[in-house]
Amino acid sequence: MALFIIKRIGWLAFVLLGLCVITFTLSRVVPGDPAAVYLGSRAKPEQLEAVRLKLGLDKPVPLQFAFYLRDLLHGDLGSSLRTHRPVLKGIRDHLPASLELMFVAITIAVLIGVPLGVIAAKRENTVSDHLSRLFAVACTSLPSFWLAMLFQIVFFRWLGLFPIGGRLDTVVGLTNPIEHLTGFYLFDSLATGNWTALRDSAWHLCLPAVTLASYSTGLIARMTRSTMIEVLREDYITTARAVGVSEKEILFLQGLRNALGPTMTTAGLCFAFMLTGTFFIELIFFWPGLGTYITNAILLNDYPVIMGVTLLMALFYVSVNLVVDILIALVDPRVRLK
Amino acid sequence: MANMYEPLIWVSPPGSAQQFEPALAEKWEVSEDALNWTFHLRKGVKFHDGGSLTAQAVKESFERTMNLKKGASFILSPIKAIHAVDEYTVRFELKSAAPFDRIAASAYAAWIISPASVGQPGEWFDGGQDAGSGPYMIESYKPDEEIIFKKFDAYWKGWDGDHFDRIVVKIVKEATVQEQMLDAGTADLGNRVPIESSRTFNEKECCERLSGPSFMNYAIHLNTAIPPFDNKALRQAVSYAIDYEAMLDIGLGGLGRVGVGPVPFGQFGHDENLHQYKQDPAKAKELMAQAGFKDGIKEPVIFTYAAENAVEKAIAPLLKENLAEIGINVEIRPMIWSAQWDMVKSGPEKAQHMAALLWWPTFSDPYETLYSLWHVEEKPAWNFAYYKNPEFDKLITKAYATPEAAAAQALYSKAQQILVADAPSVFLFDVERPVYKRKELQGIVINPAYPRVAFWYGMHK
Amino acid sequence: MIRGTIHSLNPDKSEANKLMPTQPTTTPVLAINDLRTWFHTADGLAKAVDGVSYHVNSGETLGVVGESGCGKSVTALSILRLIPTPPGEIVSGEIRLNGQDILALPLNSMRRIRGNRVSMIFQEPMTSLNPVFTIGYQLAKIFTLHRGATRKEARQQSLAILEACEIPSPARILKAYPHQLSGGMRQRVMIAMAIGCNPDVLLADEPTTALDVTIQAQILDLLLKLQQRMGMALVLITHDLGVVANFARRVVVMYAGKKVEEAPVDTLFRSPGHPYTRALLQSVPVLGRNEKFLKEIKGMVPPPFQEIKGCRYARRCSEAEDACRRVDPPLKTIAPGHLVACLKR
Amino acid sequence: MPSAIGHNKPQGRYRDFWQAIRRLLHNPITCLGLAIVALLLVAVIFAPWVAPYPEQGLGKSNLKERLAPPSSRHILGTDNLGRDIFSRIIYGSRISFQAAVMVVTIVVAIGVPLGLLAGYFGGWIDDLIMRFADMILAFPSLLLAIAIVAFLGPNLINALIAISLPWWPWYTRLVRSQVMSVKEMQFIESARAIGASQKRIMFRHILPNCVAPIIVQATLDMGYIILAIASLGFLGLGTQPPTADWGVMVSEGREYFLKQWWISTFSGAAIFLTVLSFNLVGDGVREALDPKIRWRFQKK
Repeated sequence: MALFIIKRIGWLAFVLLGLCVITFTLSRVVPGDPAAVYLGSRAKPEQLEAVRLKLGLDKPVPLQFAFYLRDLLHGDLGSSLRTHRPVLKGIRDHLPASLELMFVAITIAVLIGVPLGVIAAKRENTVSDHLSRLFAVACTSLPSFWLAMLFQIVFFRWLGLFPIGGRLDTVVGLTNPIEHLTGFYLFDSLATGNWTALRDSAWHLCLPAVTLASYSTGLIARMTRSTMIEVLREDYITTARAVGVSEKEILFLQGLRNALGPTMTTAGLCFAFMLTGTFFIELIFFWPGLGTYITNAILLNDYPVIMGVTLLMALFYVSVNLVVDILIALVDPRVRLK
Repeated sequence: MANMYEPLIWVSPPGSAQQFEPALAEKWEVSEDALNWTFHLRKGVKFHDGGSLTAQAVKESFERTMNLKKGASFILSPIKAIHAVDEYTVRFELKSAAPFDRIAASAYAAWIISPASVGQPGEWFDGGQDAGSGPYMIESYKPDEEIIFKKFDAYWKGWDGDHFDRIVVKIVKEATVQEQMLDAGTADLGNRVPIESSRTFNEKECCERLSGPSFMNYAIHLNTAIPPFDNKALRQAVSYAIDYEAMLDIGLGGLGRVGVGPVPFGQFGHDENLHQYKQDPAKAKELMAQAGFKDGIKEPVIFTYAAENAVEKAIAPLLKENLAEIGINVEIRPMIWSAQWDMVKSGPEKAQHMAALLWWPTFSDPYETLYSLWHVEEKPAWNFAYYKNPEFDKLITKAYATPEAAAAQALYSKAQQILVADAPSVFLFDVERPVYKRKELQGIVINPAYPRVAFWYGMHK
Repeated sequence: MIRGTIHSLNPDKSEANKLMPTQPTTTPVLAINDLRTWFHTADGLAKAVDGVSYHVNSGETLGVVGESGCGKSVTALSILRLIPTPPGEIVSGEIRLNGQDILALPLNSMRRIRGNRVSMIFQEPMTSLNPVFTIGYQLAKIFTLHRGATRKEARQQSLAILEACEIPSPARILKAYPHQLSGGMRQRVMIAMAIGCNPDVLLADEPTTALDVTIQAQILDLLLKLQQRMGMALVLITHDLGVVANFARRVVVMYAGKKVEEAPVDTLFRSPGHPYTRALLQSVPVLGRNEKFLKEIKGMVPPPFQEIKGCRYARRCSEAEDACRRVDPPLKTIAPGHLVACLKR
Repeated sequence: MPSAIGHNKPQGRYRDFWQAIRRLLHNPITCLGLAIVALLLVAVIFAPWVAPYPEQGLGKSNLKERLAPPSSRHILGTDNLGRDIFSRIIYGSRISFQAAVMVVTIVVAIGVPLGLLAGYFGGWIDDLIMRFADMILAFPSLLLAIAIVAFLGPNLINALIAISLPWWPWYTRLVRSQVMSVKEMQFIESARAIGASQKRIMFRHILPNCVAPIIVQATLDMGYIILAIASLGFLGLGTQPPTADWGVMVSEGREYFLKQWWISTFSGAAIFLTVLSFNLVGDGVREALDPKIRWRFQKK
């Protein structure tokens, strides 16, 4: 097990290094002068020259890359060209908003997707299976940017039930400011007993979280269904039935526990992918998370930010993978012993 | 920025008796040769960090900006030396004659900062710190989300009367969302609503639109250094092919006016009598034939615009269509701004054939606009058209050194006539910069010299 | 194909038989009457069980034999109503447990019967236990379900039943996961689960097929011992005639979803009535008999969704006549307790 | 990364092709998907006849009828430049389909040969190719695509390349595992025994066995590719105006969507329906042919 983890972490480092090389190369061959981004739109050639010198852009690219790696190992991701703030600080500012959204979304996805998949598996090839299949495939087929806009039209414009976007109402933010503990509004307001803000931030979370959850819901439902169908054909399920275990327990405890491996892998990967999935959703619901951060950076070719966030996303993705594999090993005693 | 910092003087909004009005300087005078400008400072002004306004502070603050060599600090380049004459008097000595009052009123590089903070590196200010003397200071800053400002208690104008204690600036890029927030009353002031809503904005019960000229204008620059646009007749044909009214309508919702020459309406140097191109396909085709392109241009002409600019994005298809009518095949290529700029600067051969550009002056003198965009340059930074005309260059340089307004105007007009005839650029439209507000919000002053600024101090409900 | 070894075809010599209760009750504890279980598959209707009847008395062992696919397992699953629906469906018939038709029971009551009054042991001990739960959890389940036991009581009872099934160090086993046990041990656990609640009927579906020969005998001995002690009825489903000869009292032979012959075990081995039974017997190697006489049944069991006119065995039968291919032969009693479905009898 | 998803176990049982088709058609939802795909194909092929205003579908403006709501004249309304949305959606389908087919072609062209090499030769070639493939799969594909487009410049061809580059490893994996299982089979052994050349074994014997899973995978992918193209278009990184592209249309409508809702809503619905129908068919094909090919990630 330890060897397995060490091997995976080594692999992770390798992937990150590869990612560094690719993004760095891309950022350097992409047209657009970093110095111009740094100075804003009205810069004189001599100023540009000065900034190039300052940022080390005059050095050969491999050397620049070496410098970048050196700083990276010291935990320094550089500074944004646009705001001149350290990228690490920018990530710290933006990450909690994205993570909060992702946590809520993956919870929704699991809570809807898993039962849907289980029920569809139980009623294989019946009308309810077909309908749940239609629903699940539809969930995976929805363009998130379109769904987000539809939600805004229906729930904000027509029904007036939910806010159009943002994390917190301006007035609530002024009258009941949330104390900054973790940056997760739900958690912070709960911990400080700020019920108004808790309600308001939960309310603001609904539409973006459901939008973000849609793809994962469908995927988890499909995965759960196909795994459950296999599991339900297993002999031990017949055994359980033969000794009189109730159908509910067979489905949701004995069966699901066996189907949990693939389902958890799916959910974990969904979670990892959500970090890039938030991209459109944050854009449309003006959610001040990592997606917004990198969108702004991409628009300006703010390469330290792009690189920093991309690295973080890959790191996140690969480590979630790792965690999922470890978790599966914990849940399934068969894997554990191998 | 303009609410946290103040310059020595402000440019007055249009319609004022004076061209400038005092800010940190109570009064100022200029020497005969326009080389020495003396400013008498206001007494008892405090900075947010507790420092006081002195001549030394002004000197240091200008010197800091000049040394920083960042952003728009180049507009200070005419300064030869700054002298702190006494505690409340400061004199600027210039290398050459220049309208320094306009420079000192610039919204970009003429802010006065506290001496205590002058030594701080530029990054210090990026972290949400400030050291200005303006009425508001930052209370909290959430990147990409909101900035909360609170009033600066020791502001020199005092807080008698109706003012806001706190101002929340929500960072909302979406025009639709801004409109919704205004409708719902969760915002009092916005700077962008969808073009279609903007047209009918004043029909709303809750809200209204204020607008005025902004000194911003759009133009499409043609690369005059390489074929096909090295041909003057062809360039004129392009200028005749464009449906200006439709573009203004689609791009700005009609909020603006079709451009007359390069200098926007309302700015010093604007000449209403310049020749104005209008859409005239017959004439355009005639000119095409004259230019030797009887059968049109099949080889696609590359047109770039800044992908993040909604106006340029909206008019791009129209441009393609207009030019297709006279037989020019356009390939539209949106690029992020810095990439587009890079392409322009990559040399005439590699540069695009046409590029859209939104321009605004950093200080309100036409020289900057005309010099930056069309003065010959060894390595072009802003001369998108690769325009080269010594006569034009001579005229604007002369005009800049002419302190007397009428004489300068005449020279600028002459230069612009040359430019319009040569047609290196298509002057699309001047932007009217609207602000959108709740009706109950009062006291908004729109000043075209500061196109992106709302002055909060005067506002109240 | 039928494989296996019969130690001796003479049932009288069987030690196990002597152990059987001398006076089994004559009222059937389980009676199946004209059961039809059909499957609606994408390939057509499969009549897996088509009009099967048999019964088993309390304390008695009934052997059900036939090639794989003949419907014996489906019959057993039908008894517990474990046929996956859809595609399967019990079309008609009745299953009487102590006289009560359990096909008519609501599912809830049925659940109370499963594992309690009727329980079942499966062929594959390797896959019949849930891999992600401990033996203790799965075993205790039957006591909490049917005896209303608390967790503690259930544990006590589990230990007791494991001991009864001759499982060494039962406390350790309770904590183990299925994959940590050997096949024989797992089958013992399965047996423990099946008899834990003292069922009236135990359906053993090929309980030893997947096991080593030495373990097979142990498991079967254990089954019989337990049956004797608890006095339950045992339905021993197998394709191994040797096992039947040694352990069963009566035998039902099934072919393609139908019962073709039923007889007391000695009668069947001495004078089989159906050509299929005869073929079966000839295909079994017997110790001491010359192997070259071993015969193989030609052809294959017809696919279940194929509609057949006449006797289903006719196309493989060496004695078949035209009539066999036209008329479906009814069951005839040719001797007391000996029924055969063959036109030629 | 190695994980349960994306490992496609080869089955090698496609003998009963017609039976599979029957099972496919047995599912009403799959039939629904097939029906929509068929309709779309009609739109693609007969666009000039189906669209009421073909010239507007191609991009000509119609400034007199700007932002008109759905009516009998323009059943789905008109956009900012007065163009008929229905016509533009029809023409947009051409772009989407062409693009999807091209991406599949590129992806197969890169992924399949690499998979063949890796699976057939094994050893360090296999290691090299598969490590590289794994590494690419570990990147957030959308980001990679965006970076690539930003580098190459935004137009349709570059967008297609950008979508294909992070995509091919899926096919490499698929083909590799298929090859690994086929390689050991009897007939390959005998082909080798009678002295067939490596090339011949690879192309005449192994490749045909990979065709079915590739087709299944490609059907499953069509929907995602269309979605990815639309997403890039939405960000302004794909097709450039005035060409009709669904993603671009949604983003153009965003300026107006709370009031002139029809622009974004209908063009988005076109994306959704297309992706949905392909995914339904793909899901059905997967179920019918090879239940082991699982749903996997392709993030928009």
